[in-house]
Amino acid sequence: MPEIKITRSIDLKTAGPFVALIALFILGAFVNDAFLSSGNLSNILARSSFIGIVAIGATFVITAGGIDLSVGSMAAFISGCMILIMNSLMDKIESLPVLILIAIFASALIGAAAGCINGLLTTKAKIEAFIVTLGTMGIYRSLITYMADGGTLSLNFTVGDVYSEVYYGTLLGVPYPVWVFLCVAIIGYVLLNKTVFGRHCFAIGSNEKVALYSAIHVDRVKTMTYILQGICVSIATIIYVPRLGSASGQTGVLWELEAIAAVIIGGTMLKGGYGRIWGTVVGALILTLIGNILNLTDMISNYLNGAVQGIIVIAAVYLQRGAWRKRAPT
Amino acid sequence: MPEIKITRSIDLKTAGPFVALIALFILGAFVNDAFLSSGNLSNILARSSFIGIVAIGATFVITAGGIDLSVGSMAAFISGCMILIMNSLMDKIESLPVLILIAIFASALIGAAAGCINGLLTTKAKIEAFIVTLGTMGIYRSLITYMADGGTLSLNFTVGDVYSEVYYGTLLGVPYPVWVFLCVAIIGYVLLNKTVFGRHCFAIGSNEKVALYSAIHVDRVKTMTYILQGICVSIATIIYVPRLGSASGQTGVLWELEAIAAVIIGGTMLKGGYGRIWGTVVGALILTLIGNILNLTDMISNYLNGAVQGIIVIAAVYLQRGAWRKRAPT
Amino acid sequence: SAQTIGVSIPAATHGWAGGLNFHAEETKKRLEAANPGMKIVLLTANSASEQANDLEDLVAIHQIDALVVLPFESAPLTGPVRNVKRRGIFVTVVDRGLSEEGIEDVYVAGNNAELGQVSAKYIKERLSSGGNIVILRGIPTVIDEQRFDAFIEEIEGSNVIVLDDKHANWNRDDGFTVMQDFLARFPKIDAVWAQDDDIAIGVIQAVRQARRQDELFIVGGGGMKDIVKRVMDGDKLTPVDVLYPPSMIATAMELTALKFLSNAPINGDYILGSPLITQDNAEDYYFPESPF
Amino acid sequence: MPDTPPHRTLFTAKSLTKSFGEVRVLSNIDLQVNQGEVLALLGENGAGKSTLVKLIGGYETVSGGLLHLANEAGELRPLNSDTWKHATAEAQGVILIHQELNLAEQLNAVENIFLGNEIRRGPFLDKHRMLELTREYLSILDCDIDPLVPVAQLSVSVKQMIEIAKAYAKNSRLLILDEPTAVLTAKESEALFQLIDRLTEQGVAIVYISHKLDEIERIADRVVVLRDGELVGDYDAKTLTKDDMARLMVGRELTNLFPVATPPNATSEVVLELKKGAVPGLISNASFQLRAGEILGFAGLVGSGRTALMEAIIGLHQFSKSSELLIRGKSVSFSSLAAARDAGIAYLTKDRKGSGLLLGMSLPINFSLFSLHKFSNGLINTKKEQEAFSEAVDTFEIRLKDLSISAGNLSGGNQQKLLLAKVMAAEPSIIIVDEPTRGIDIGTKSQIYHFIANLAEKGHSIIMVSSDMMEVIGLSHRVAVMCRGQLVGILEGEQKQEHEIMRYAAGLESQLTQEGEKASA
Ligand SMILES: Nc1ncnc2c1ncn2[C@@H]1O[C@H](COP(=O)(O)OP(=O)(O)OP(=O)(O)O)[C@@H](O)[C@H]1O
Ligand SMILES: Nc1ncnc2c1ncn2[C@@H]1O[C@H](COP(=O)(O)OP(=O)(O)OP(=O)(O)O)[C@@H](O)[C@H]1O
Ligand SMILES: [Mg+2]
Ligand SMILES: [Mg+2]
Repeated sequence: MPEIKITRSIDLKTAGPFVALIALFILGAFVNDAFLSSGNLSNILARSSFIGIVAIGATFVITAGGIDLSVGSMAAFISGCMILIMNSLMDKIESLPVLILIAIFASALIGAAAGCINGLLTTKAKIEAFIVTLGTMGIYRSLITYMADGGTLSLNFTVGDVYSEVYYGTLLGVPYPVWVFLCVAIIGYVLLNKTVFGRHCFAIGSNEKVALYSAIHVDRVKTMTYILQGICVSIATIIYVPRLGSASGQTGVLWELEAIAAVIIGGTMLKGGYGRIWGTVVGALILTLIGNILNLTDMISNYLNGAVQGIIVIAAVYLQRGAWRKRAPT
Repeated sequence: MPEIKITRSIDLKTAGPFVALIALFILGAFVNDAFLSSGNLSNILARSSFIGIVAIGATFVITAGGIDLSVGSMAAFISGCMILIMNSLMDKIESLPVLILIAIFASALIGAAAGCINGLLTTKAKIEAFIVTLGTMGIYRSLITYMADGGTLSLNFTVGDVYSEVYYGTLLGVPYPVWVFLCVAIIGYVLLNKTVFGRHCFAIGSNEKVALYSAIHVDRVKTMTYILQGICVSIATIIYVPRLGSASGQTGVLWELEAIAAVIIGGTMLKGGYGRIWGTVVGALILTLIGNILNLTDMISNYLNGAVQGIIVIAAVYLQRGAWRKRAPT
Repeated sequence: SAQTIGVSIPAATHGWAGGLNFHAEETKKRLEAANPGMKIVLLTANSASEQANDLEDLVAIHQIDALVVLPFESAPLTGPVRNVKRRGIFVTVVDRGLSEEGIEDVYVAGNNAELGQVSAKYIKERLSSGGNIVILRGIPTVIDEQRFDAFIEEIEGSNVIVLDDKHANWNRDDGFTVMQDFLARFPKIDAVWAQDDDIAIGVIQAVRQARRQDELFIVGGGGMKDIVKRVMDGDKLTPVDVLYPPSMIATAMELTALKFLSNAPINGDYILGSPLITQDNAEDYYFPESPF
Repeated sequence: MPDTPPHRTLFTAKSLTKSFGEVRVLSNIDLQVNQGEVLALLGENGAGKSTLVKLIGGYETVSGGLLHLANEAGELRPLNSDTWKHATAEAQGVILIHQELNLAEQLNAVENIFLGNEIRRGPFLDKHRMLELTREYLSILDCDIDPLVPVAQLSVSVKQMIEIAKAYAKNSRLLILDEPTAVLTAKESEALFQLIDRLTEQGVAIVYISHKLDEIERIADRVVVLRDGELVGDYDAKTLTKDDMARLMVGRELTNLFPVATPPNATSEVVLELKKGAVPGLISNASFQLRAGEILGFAGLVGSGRTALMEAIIGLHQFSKSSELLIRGKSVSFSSLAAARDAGIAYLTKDRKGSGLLLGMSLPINFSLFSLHKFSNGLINTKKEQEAFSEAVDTFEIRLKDLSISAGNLSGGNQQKLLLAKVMAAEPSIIIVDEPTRGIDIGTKSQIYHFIANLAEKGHSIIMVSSDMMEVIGLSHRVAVMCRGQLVGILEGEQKQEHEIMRYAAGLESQLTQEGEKASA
């Protein structure tokens, strides 16, 4: 039965990043006892949720053959907007939860709009996604710096106190950001693997012309992936802002590279046509784990952290591609 | 006559970035009289030579369907190595020019070796170029930080004085870096457009399987492009070190994005199969010009520099792709 | 006659640099308003080589008469600043001294070593009977090194044990992450040296999350208004701060302007101290309208 | 080489086998190829022809068996099957033209023809010489194109001619052509045959694969038949008729290839009408009507604009303002293929590799891609998708041993069938098929003709663009002929004959002239 065979081969392909993840876990436990403490594990999960959520959006963009370098500065920009909105509505709206909900709603809108701009410039103006998003990356980064007057935008203390629950609160002992991450991952998985839209992303990433001749609205679907990416960035921002209650020109720097790395470590093909949400989740965890383990030991000179990170990322992808290659040579 | 046709169609395609360049020139002259002074023009040319030379290497990599994100930190690493070599040989070698030549030679070797590593990891270990070079980017960045002990490596003053001639000296009134840039561009042009190697780069970027079926040593050619990139980085470094006489963890940050942007603005296709050296040269000039023009006036808040840059880059590529599209629909 | 002063500083890529940009901008407005003949050109750079470009442009295009420069990094900008000086332009260097002496006419600076030293002294005194501390460092640069080395030198020989140090890159998020991991790793921490107030903000949140705010205190650095406010309010978690004022750029610009406005000889070093900000004197260092 | 004896053995294979994983595709093949002869390989889709020639050409590794190749002196020498790679093969004069195009799309004809074999002057490319030679090769092939435009802009048939020129540019002793004429028109095929004649005269051996039996009859000296991975016969071509060949391949007698489809009566509804169709630069004048239950053939030389016209109808090109497209009497203009599909129109592309199938993807995914909405109510119903796919495998006789392979690993003919199944899955009422039987074996062809005729009987309307004259005449009720972007005539009844169609296609005759078209031109 072909169905069975397909599933089995996907399992094999997924093995790579999982192996890397488990290896890192063992390493972590070995390096420091505190690694396996519930506090540390919950920190890791909560931390990886930002990059993870952004990377889930990136999985769509990359699967459909695009790339988005603007996510980091988009996150900073949206954070700034949310803070400005909340601070300025403070006097006008009594109920803080309502105020926060308005900001969240605005955040989603801005994210979707920003994604839409990237998408339209890519599909309608036919400019390479790399250049479009490199450009908007500079633009959003500038805007947040301008909005913050070069400094930091801080959330009003009273709102911040209420809102911080969203990052620090827990449900069944698990931090809210982790729940959000899980929900986004599940929705992302269903969307990518179980719906027409997801199938179309695969098709476009693997051959745009075939997709066009298969009656797929190529431009529309591609734009949608950027919009989804924008919304994911906005969701990441919604749980990021309550953490420190501030935004500055430094916020989200290099998130784009981390997100793309998570996606590729997870087994998605950078050239498009093959994407994997759970792989991306694992990829985000791997990246966070590396940082965490490096912080738990002083065996390695601080200056060499980046080198260790680089080596592990390359090794993880090597593992993952090794498994992939044996099954399906291309 | 078809021969004529080639020229004409290339002219049309090349027009895009040239138009953008000329527009920027007019803008510059309009904003400030001093813009057209020979001093300023020679500054612009000398400056753009770093990114320009790196971008010429990147043109090969990208034409052959690859990408190299490690160039910025590779530049920092090579600078560091050069400085260490020169400082440590100071006592042993009398003649400063000989000393400098040794460092230059070492620089080329290290560049080639670093490129070779990127190339082999990409072709032999079959890891995506994006991940390989993201990894080595972290590795070189760490290594230079480590070598400099978190601080700055400074070139010995005596050597620096002699060596600085390489950046600040002129020949026929034109700074040496500009001559070097010109030479690298001409060699690059010949290599890409007039030799078998260049032809194979195009073929591999256009369709790797076809190249393989045409008995092209795909892996070897691809590795060669990374080695060329490494050598270009080393050349850029050789004229960079005398300018600032030091290297640190901050050296060459974001050069990779600038180099790739220059390449794409110049009309090379990011997905491979079509590359243009002169376009890249113009692209590098455009990027430098934007920075220069922003410095001509303080009408625009400094915080918004990045936004203006982003907009101009997008617009330049739009211009360039517009011209391209009319000629060759794909 | 009209005078042009060029000001070249790093772009606002972290809190302290943001404050720097703010003060530079304010001073530019103020000086230009007060002196109609004076033009101030303010350029910001994202890297050392961009700053070298900016210096060239100030000379070639704006034909400046004086330069105020806060070098992105000391060593790489020594040559370019020297080139400016060779044209007979009056040079004021701020904060980061060049690696070659005698180039600048005026040197206005904070004292990074003193910042480390003052911080160490305070911690040493508070923990005179011994204690464990962790250090969150900045971006690996000379400044970070100077602060760190001075701190370690001062703390050595005391009862204070430095558990570990990590780079938090003068960044809130990294401060938060690194501190979370320190808290997970070390069950007993008595004090944190955060070196910079942006890092301190992240540390505060991590400590609060771990509910360990009663067992330790944090020493930041810089004089960010949020932290100064906490000190002023008597927050136990941040009992003190160590000043490293971004407003030094204003001092430098004013001194440079004075060179053209008065006949008084202007030259020499102006080293600003790094005093300890405590609840008693915090009010003097609190500027609510500043972005830093 | 006049003194070469005519039948010296050039190449032999002994008990050659090939398996992909556990699936055996070829077993125990014994084959001999002689100098100067044309050996035709026949077999149904998926019989293993392409796989066999890939083994010979060094593009796949042999699973078992022995290969021998004559050296310059004519002595047969065994080949080491581990090191027999295409580069070595080519160096020894064994050249394969693949069934699928292998050109670098951004490069031009010159660059493609000399790819991997560039001529140098010193360290530099001798562009001038290569251009000259390209011109020469193309003129031998009677192919009149600008050799300096990127091949992406050329039509499939021209690309195939470039492939042939590329092979010709290499010095071959054994030239293998895997369905070269599938995408060629009669005129281009003829140029190819003349080239083959020239080569065989020089002693070059040709292995030739085709499903067009009249071609085999025309050029083959010997015929070898494969069935299901086994060699079932080796014949002297002179002793075989086309019917014999068909019977040997399919293993049963083939009667009426073309079914008789009842023509629609004059009162049946006009489902599609194009008035003064024009697309700037591609189509200048095309008007026709299509009735329910009708099969309308489209004939014309390559580049006459048939594909462009069909693509314009489904919304891929924009008609100019003066044109009008009516579907069931209602004026429409499709903004996308999806809109056309939803109006019941489906188009089968002639470029199955470039715009038809996702070669790296699984078969069910390819099958359902065009009509995915039918298998989804929010979420994709994979069970339903799988069932429909299994059904289509039967309907279109997609012959497979392993359902989990990706579309790119199907045999060429089976890819074409999958593509047909993909388009039909949308259940369109107006079906535009462009070269529908390209690469399909004669047995299945008949099946597909019956399928199309059946659809017409049920009231569907079919437009069939084809360069296969027999097919157009045999199946269509009426034949529209295009020439240089114009629809120059619609032929029916007595007029529906090959030479008449050719006269129109060549521009010697036109129904437009009677309507004063000349005056306006
Ligand atoms: N790489 C591969 N992996 C798995 N199966 C393959 C692969 N290549 C070919 N096959 C299978 O081998 C069989 C023979 O294919 P082949 O392409 O040789 O057929 P063919 O005789 O050329 O048919 P056609 O007339 O349709 O071109 C088919 O069942 C095909 O699916
Ligand atoms: N100059 C051109 N610009 C844009 N599209 C073109 C151009 N030339 C051909 N095409 C498109 O290329 C595709 C294939 O071209 P091809 O020449 O095979 O088809 P055609 O001109 O319609 O002739 P045929 O009658 O053989 O189908 C068609 O979609 C056609 O519209
Ligand atoms: Mg600047
Ligand atoms: Mg075949």
